[in-house]
Amino acid sequence: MIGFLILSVFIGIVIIAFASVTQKKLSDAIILFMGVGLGSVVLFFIFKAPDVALTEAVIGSGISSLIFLMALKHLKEKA
Amino acid sequence: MSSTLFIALPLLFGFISPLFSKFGKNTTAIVSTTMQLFLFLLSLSLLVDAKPYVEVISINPPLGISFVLTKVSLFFVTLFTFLMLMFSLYYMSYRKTIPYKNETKFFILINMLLASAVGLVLSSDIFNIYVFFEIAGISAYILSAYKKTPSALEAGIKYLLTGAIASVFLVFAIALIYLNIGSLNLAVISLSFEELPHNVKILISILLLVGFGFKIEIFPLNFWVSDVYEGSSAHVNTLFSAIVVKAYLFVFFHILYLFLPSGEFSIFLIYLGAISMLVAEIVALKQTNLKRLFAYSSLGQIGLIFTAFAMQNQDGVQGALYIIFAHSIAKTIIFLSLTTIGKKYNTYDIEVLKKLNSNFLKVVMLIAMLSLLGIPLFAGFVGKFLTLKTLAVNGTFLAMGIILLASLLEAVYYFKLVGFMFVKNEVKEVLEINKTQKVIFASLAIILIIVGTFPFVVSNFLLDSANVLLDNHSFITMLMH
Amino acid sequence: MSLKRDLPTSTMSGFALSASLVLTILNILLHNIPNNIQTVGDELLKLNQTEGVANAVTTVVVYFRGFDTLGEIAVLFIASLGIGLMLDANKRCDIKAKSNFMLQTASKLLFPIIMLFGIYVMVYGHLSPGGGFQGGVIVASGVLLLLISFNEFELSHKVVSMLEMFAGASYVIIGLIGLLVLDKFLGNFLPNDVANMGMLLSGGIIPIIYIIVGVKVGSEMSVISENLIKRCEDV
Amino acid sequence: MFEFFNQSEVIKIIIIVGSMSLFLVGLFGLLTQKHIIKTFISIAIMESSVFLLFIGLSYKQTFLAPILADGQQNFSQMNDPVPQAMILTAIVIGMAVLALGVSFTIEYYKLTSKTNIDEMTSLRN
Repeated sequence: MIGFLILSVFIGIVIIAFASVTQKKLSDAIILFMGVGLGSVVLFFIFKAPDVALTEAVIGSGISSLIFLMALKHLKEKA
Repeated sequence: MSSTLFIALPLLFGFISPLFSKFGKNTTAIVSTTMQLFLFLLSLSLLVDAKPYVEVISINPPLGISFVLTKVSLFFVTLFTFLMLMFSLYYMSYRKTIPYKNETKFFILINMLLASAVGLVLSSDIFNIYVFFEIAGISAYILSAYKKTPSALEAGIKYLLTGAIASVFLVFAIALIYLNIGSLNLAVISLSFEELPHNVKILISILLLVGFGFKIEIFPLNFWVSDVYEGSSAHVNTLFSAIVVKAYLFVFFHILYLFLPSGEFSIFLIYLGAISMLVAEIVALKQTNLKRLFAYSSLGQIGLIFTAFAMQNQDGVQGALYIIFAHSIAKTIIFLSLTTIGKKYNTYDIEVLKKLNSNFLKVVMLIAMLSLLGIPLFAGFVGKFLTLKTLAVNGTFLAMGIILLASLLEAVYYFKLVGFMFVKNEVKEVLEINKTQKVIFASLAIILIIVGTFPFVVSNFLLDSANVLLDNHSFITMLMH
Repeated sequence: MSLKRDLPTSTMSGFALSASLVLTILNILLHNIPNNIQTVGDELLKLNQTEGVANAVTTVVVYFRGFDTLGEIAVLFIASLGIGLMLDANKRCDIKAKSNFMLQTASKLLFPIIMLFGIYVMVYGHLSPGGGFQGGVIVASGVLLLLISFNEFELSHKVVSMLEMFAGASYVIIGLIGLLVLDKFLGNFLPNDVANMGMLLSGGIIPIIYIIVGVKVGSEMSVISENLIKRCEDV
Repeated sequence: MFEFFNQSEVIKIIIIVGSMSLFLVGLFGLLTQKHIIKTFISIAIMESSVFLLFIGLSYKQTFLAPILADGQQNFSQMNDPVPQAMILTAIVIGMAVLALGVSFTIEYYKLTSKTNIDEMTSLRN
């Protein structure tokens, strides 16, 4: 079961990542990027690395995406 | 005395810097320069009685992180602290007229740069090297964007993007190393790296080459360098050219010698260096911006150093250390005098040299340029001569030819610059240079002449250093004991 | 020279280039799958039995590879300094739009809980998953919530910079004390009673350092968030 | 059918192929996307693919997480803590660099109204 779970999460995050980098709209791209982070959190948890999972959750997908979103706010102001 | 101080003290300085503003405007500058003076004297005192020494962090190697102080790392530490001290002193004289707005931050950044350069040289753990790689990178990005003009920010963004890509590849390489060997200590990796499957070995080597290649500015990964040099301020370029690149170059070849002592890719790297020198010198010919021109000149010299290191034998490494020494000092002179010139005339166009009216600066810059060219009686000559001689002994005449051709091209644009400087000009306005700056320039120029005229002052030390760098056995026994 | 002018930029050639590169790597990796070898981690786990704390990752991060963490703190410190420099503090202005009542009430309720959780993660970092980095960022996210919901909320810069300074300096000073006492930078000079492993007060300097890291990360991240939010358009 | 996926060799192949596909996506984005923020996202995706590869390949199915749970006494049969510690460090560093890059981008945009990498040409001659 665990192998199949890993496979499906991987397929999911690869698709989300592809959608994220090819997305025209920046805000969508950032939200999808958060999805990649969340998928990685699941994988890290399956790989018995709870510390890394927690770090990825709060830093990799949490704060990083927030920083991108805050940047978006500034970039749009003048557009 | 402890080698950790070279890293711990600048970090401590950075962390407690908010405290300094309470004691007046100049405190940060004074404390920073005093600390750099202390570190320089410390490295000199270690130089007097140079014994190889392993500094342990937390737990004993090969399990934990450790710093290895050998002759060759001491050479780099002394060079870096000396140049940083000279830079700080120059900056102290310069800031009287135009102080930076956020000066405390500037001092923190240059000290972090010093700490990370020293850390790169001393560390014996590959992941620790990655951390210092990032510290040096991140302080360099901020320094290059420091002015916050569009071009400075553009330079910063380009620098940061390439640096971030480089670090991805470096982490990849480190991950593969750990997965295949099970250790991060350079000595342990060195023992079993050559026994890895051939393909894995090549993959890791290429990933390391790409990861470090961006930072050591080797062709074709150096497309960003000239932009960064042009966008950043001239005095910051001193640090990039004299300290940061040299630290990366050292750590790259340190790792290469440890991992591949048999010199498997030696011939490939020799040509890579020679070609990047040639390309850089060709592009340099048509540059009209002084900062950009000297950026390409730096790239050329780095190609030469790369070739010399890549030969992986005693004479080659000794030559490389000579060139590093001469180039760092000469480029410090050049970029610091460019700062003085740029401050006065507010342009870095090549024509500004015609207006230059200061015999002192002209002579000092001439000495630096002649040394960069490798004219006899100047420090650059010994290194270039040794490198070319070793190439001839090795039988790689094609590489030797490429380097000679590149040197010829180098001579063309340097003599163009010299012509501009010594053309008869009608400018009455004299460029005033204050005393501190005069002392700094003069002492650096005198070092170049002394080392060039009497190479035996340093040749024994550099020969020993080269032997230490190539001697894997003693490095491994030191860490494994 | 533009960063990408010399590289193929059309979608197809970009895909072909990256695919060929990755396929080569993939080919090599699949033919040489790293098998489970004896690693330095196994020895560190053994050592952890006598010198570490219940969370082996924490021991490795804070103690066995403590210098990496010091460097990491330095990276965060420099990054926050750079962001502060870029998004200049003098150019602040108030956000015109007022956040709605629901958000304000909810953040008032949530803020203490987030803080408590962050501090818990920080303090229990040596016993359970988590630690200074995660806890610090959670605390900072609480501050971020306040920054978003209340326009008038401002960090006290004096307090934050004092916290930063105290945390960073004490990390280095603990390291230097270790150097003086044990001749090892960052050596564990406090008694580490391994019999008590799993208790809150165990592990010598390890939990102390992780809390310091948490304070440092929390204050740095709060400053970064504040800079990014409060920076407004130039007038 | 699911048992097939549970063999450790198969899991390793899944991890290698999956993370390399993620790496490919990141590299593809890096080469084709022009917006600076998009480039940063691509780099972040590449980074996390490397992290997944590293943690995934150092993971042993039958072993435990390297944390002492209730009732456990010794640190045997545990997954390697060193890769986890390294990745923890690398994640934080990567985030710091990206945050700095974002702040550069914001300032650059305020001054020039440009976010496209190909338009960053003021330093070219």
